[in-house]
Amino acid sequence: MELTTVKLVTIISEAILEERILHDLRQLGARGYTVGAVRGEGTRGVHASEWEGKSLRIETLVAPDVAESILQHLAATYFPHFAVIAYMTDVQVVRGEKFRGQQ
Amino acid sequence: MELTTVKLVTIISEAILEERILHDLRQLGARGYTVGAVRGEGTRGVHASEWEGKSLRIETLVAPDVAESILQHLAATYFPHFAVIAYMTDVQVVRGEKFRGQQ
Amino acid sequence: MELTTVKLVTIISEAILEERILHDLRQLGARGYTVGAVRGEGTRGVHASEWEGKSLRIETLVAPDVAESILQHLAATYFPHFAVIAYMTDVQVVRGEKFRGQQ
Amino acid sequence: MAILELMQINLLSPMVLAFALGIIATLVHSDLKLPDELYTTLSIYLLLAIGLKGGIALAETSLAVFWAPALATLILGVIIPLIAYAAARRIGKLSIADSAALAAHYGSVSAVTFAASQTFLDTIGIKFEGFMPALVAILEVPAIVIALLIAQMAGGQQGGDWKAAVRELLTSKSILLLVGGMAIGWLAGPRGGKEVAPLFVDLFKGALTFFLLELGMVAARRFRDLPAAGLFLLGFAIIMPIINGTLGVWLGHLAGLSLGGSTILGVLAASASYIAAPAAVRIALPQANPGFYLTAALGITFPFNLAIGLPLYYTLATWITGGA
Amino acid sequence: MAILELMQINLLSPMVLAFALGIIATLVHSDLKLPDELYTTLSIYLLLAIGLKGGIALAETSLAVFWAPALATLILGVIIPLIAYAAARRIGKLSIADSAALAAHYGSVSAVTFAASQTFLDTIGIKFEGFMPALVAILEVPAIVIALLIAQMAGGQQGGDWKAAVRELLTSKSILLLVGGMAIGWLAGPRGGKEVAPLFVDLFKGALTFFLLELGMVAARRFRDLPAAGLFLLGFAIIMPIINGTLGVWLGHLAGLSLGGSTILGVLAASASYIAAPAAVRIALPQANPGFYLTAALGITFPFNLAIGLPLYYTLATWITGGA
Amino acid sequence: MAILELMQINLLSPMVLAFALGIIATLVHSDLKLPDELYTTLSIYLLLAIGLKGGIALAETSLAVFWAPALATLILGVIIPLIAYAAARRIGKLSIADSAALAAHYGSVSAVTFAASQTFLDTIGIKFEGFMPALVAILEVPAIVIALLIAQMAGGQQGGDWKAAVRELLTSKSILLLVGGMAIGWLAGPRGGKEVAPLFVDLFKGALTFFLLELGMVAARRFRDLPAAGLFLLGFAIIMPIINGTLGVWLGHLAGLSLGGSTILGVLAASASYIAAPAAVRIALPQANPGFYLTAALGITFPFNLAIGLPLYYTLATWITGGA
Ligand SMILES: Nc1ncnc2c1ncn2[C@@H]1O[C@H](COP(=O)(O)O)[C@@H](O)[C@H]1O
Ligand SMILES: Nc1ncnc2c1ncn2[C@@H]1O[C@H](COP(=O)(O)O)[C@@H](O)[C@H]1O
Ligand SMILES: Nc1ncnc2c1ncn2[C@@H]1O[C@H](COP(=O)(O)O)[C@@H](O)[C@H]1O
Ligand code: NA
Ligand code: NA
Ligand code: NA
Repeated sequence: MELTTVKLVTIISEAILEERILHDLRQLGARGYTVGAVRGEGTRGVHASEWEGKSLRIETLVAPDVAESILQHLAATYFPHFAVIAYMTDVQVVRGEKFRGQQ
Repeated sequence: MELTTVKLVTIISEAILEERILHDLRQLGARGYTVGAVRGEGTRGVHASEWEGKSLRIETLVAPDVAESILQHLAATYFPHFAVIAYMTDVQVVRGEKFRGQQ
Repeated sequence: MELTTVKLVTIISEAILEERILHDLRQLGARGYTVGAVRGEGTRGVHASEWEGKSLRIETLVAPDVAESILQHLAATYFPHFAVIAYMTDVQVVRGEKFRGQQ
Repeated sequence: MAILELMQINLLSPMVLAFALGIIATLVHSDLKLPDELYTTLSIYLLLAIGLKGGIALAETSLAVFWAPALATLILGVIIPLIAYAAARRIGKLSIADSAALAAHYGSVSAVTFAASQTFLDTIGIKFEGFMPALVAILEVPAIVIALLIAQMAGGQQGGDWKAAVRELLTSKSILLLVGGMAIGWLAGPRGGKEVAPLFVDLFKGALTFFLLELGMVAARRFRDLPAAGLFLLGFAIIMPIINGTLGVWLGHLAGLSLGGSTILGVLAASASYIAAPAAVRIALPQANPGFYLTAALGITFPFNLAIGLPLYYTLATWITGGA
Repeated sequence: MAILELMQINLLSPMVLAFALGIIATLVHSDLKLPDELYTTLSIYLLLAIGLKGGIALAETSLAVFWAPALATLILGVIIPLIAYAAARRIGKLSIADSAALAAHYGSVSAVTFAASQTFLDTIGIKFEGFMPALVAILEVPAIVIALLIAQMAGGQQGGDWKAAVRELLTSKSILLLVGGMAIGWLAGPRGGKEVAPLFVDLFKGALTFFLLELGMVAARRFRDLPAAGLFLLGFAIIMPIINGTLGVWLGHLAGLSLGGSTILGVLAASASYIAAPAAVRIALPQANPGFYLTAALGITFPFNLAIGLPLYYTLATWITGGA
Repeated sequence: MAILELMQINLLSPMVLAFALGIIATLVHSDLKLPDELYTTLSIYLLLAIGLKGGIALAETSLAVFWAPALATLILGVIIPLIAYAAARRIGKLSIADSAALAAHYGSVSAVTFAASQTFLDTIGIKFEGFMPALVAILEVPAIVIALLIAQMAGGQQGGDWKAAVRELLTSKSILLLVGGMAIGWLAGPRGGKEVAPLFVDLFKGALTFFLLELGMVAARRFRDLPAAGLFLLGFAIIMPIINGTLGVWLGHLAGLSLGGSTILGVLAASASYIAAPAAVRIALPQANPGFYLTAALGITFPFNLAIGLPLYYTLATWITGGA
């Protein structure tokens, strides 16, 4: 079996940013995403959306360069004012072309 | 503290396949699993189960050879017709024997 | 972009232990956490809280030494009698100081 | 009443208006989103409530009255998938799997369309047989099994697990709740039924309204797939229900059903399943394209039946039964 | 009425039938699954509704009438865990922790069994004191505390956090909603109560039916653990409620309760907790095996009480109170 | 009735008591937690029910009666954010973004406070105009837009997406459900309304009670941020509603509203939004501190209005309208 290594980017974000972030991901070259509902606490204290429901945990499998540009974009756009964190890690998949695509 | 490295396999799947995939995991040597509800979008467009509820995010900690055979099995059985993706990564645990077992 | 590697610790636990585990995480130096609802099965059979609702999936990004002390603490305190598992992995973040802090 | 007046009454019911609101919410990209759990809860509630009421009525129905409508329903369950398959395969040139999938959906039945037809007849003051929910249960399963059989015989079935699909079908929540609810109603009888009526009877129309709000949003999301589905599917999803509805009304009349009963059997025949059938088809015919059968059943046929079908089949029934 | 007739009435109530449907759904591996959130919502609703009705009744009850039943209830809360512990430890040879865990569960009370007994008495037309929910609240906590005390004195308590468990118990949602609901009912009085009656009174039986559907599925999943639990546990989970129920009926009669009131106190004594007790025990006695106490309380005793216990304790009460 | 008596009636309503129970649950660290999905469901239900009832009433209202109250409401929507912004910026020395955020919240309206005021007037037997929900819809949006405009003109708006915020606002679920519910009520009329009344009318007060239980828990969590918010915010969150409430009652009286109608317009003016405004502000003014505006609106003003405001604005209205 041929395994390929791609990047898994995980984003924890206020629910209110969902559409925005998913749009950004697509722009930056992600070809899919998976979203789950979470809640949490960090250093920024209260969220505006806290009582309105959950936060989101967004995952996307992408090529390494896309992963970096996603992290960079999130850090610039959302980290200053919104309760958003993001991290990435290496994962192995079968048929990596599905996630790497030709960006 | 003795840490062991095992494989974490993550599967995103239509909810309708739950019983089937969990059964397969057990057959292939997994001794536990964790399931969460997610939703998502990929390249395959609409899911049959989409409006019926969420997709599933299934995680299982297994020995590396089991992980490979799980990925292989999923790729062969479900990837062609179902909205299923899977990936694996290395994680460290205390007391690895719980997850490696004697398959 | 300067990326830092920190540890992501993931804990699957009976819901009843939530407050306790989050308290322990803070004590041991974690500066944030994210919680999602999951269900699962392992080797220990029935959970007391099973029918009472879901289990929890707790994630925390921490410095490597904190990660080790969290795993050690959980293994000693909860593994004997409770349905708890935990594992850690390396992830990369922008601005690592948010998660490493000065413990 | 003239059909236009009936259509107006139907379109201005809270139920249909809520469905329209759901469509609008999706089209304007509102952040309105009903929790999945509410959707699931309402669908469980509706199926159980339909079953319960049917079971109570069934306890007071003699077999002499019931056998003919039951047989007519079974006949519909066999004929409709055959017609639908032939139309999809011959005229639409769809693959065997896609044709069989459509046959399964249009042969089976939509419980919510049934509920809407009850409410519609209530509103215009037309009585119908109390045992109609039993016919829903009878019509739900056979058509799906027959469609899967067709697929297998035509050789289009690969990779799917046929036996698993039928097992899944018979234990599926919609069958279980409908049949289980009927058993409860039948055993508990009117006295037991009265105890739970505030939940299962009084709130029924309100709950249906709420449910249709959500279903409007789901259907509107399907609209996006319409262009990809093509003209054949659009025609199929509108003409098929009219043919099936006419067949249902006519067979209902032959079987001795009242004006209201014939109307409802027409609605049952015309409606396309989107709970039991998609689940079974996904298992047995994984290579069938959900973009076809879900878009047709939920994106076109359901709104068509809800908005236009109900008064249409009723008008047909007044003609066929001679107005009574 | 003869006990067989009572049993028939009870078994054919929508409530018990829904429980049976839940069991069937699990046994046939149906994909029916009520959302966890619905389960939580219904349990919150039931506790609040029970409390509310009790509080309104309590506002119209004089202390002179109330003290004796309250005392009888407290006595039950002390005696039952002692009996249960002794039986589990001496006869069943269970560990200290497992025995104490069983004592906590059987000493405490199941609010849903209580609700079912109210509905059962309503159906057969037997009146009971309005303040019975207050007795539920009184019986819920002490037995658990006593069971944990026994465990600590017997040295079986290691690793658990005793104080945390009691704190958790007193602020647990079941106590909070029951006592809070009573306070609201008591303060708002009949006028306030009437405003919320459509939700909290009229829908009660329907909601209970829905809840029992889910509980049937939960109980049926417990059945799988029955073989592992062994014969002693099976006997314990059936004989213990009969002993406790008899004790409850008898003490209720001594305390001046009516036929209906004595029946309900019997039901309370016979029922085993599966909301408050498991949570407290999990914290204080983590080494006790949930496979034992949950299977006994939820898999055996609850269905037994629901199906057979209700008419049985009522029949006992007609004997002990002399039929009135 | 004297104000003290009115306050007592209000404080002892199941609604307010449930809110208090929610606060207690949080303060004693109970494990009581209503599912998020229940919260969402109840808020959708309340908005839709308010809209529906308003729409039915609106169908029977002539424009001649409606235009003056509608105009008065629009004026409130312009004046209140100006006052609030000036107070926060000048007296409180808050940043431009924080001041505008507060202006948006206090200019807009809380649908739950509105619902509570309806229930309160029902209880004390005071009639009010049926079209009041239309005024809720009119008051909800403009103040938020004006507040965002102020922020932009004052140069405090950086990084936020102003146009996105207004689009989000107009398609937000609270507007959609309120206006959509009104349209449904208006089109379906009293006949259609009667069909869904068991769900949307009879259960309203019970659902509101349930919702306030949750809101009590949410508000109590806000209490923790009170010390950080400081004295100015505490004063602002109590004095602002009194000023706005007086203004609302007075303008309502000028516009020809009845005693009940003027009271409710006062309540609308006094209430602070915590559904539409936070969402819009989060998008348009991300640098504003949610710890300020949410704590003020939800942690102070909402409980104040619920417990003290309702009888207060009613008493004011009896003075201003001369008791009728
Ligand atoms: N160290 C951490 N580990 C895991 N999740 C975190 C951590 N810090 C923050 N989060 C998540 O990110 C969200 C925003 O964090 P913050 O911006 O620090 O308030 C929180 O609500 C958490 O869900
Ligand atoms: N690149 C990706 N990253 C994360 N999740 C994905 C990705 N692609 C697909 N998925 C998930 O897998 C499901 C099926 O994908 P697909 O088969 O491509 O439609 C989607 O609904 C997503 O939840
Ligand atoms: N091998 C595994 N992979 C993933 N999750 C597991 C595994 N084993 C156990 N779990 C999770 O941890 C919980 C407790 O496991 P256990 O203590 O083995 O019963 C289970 O309910 C699962 O959610
Ligand atoms: Na059909
Ligand atoms: Na007991
Ligand atoms: Na206002």
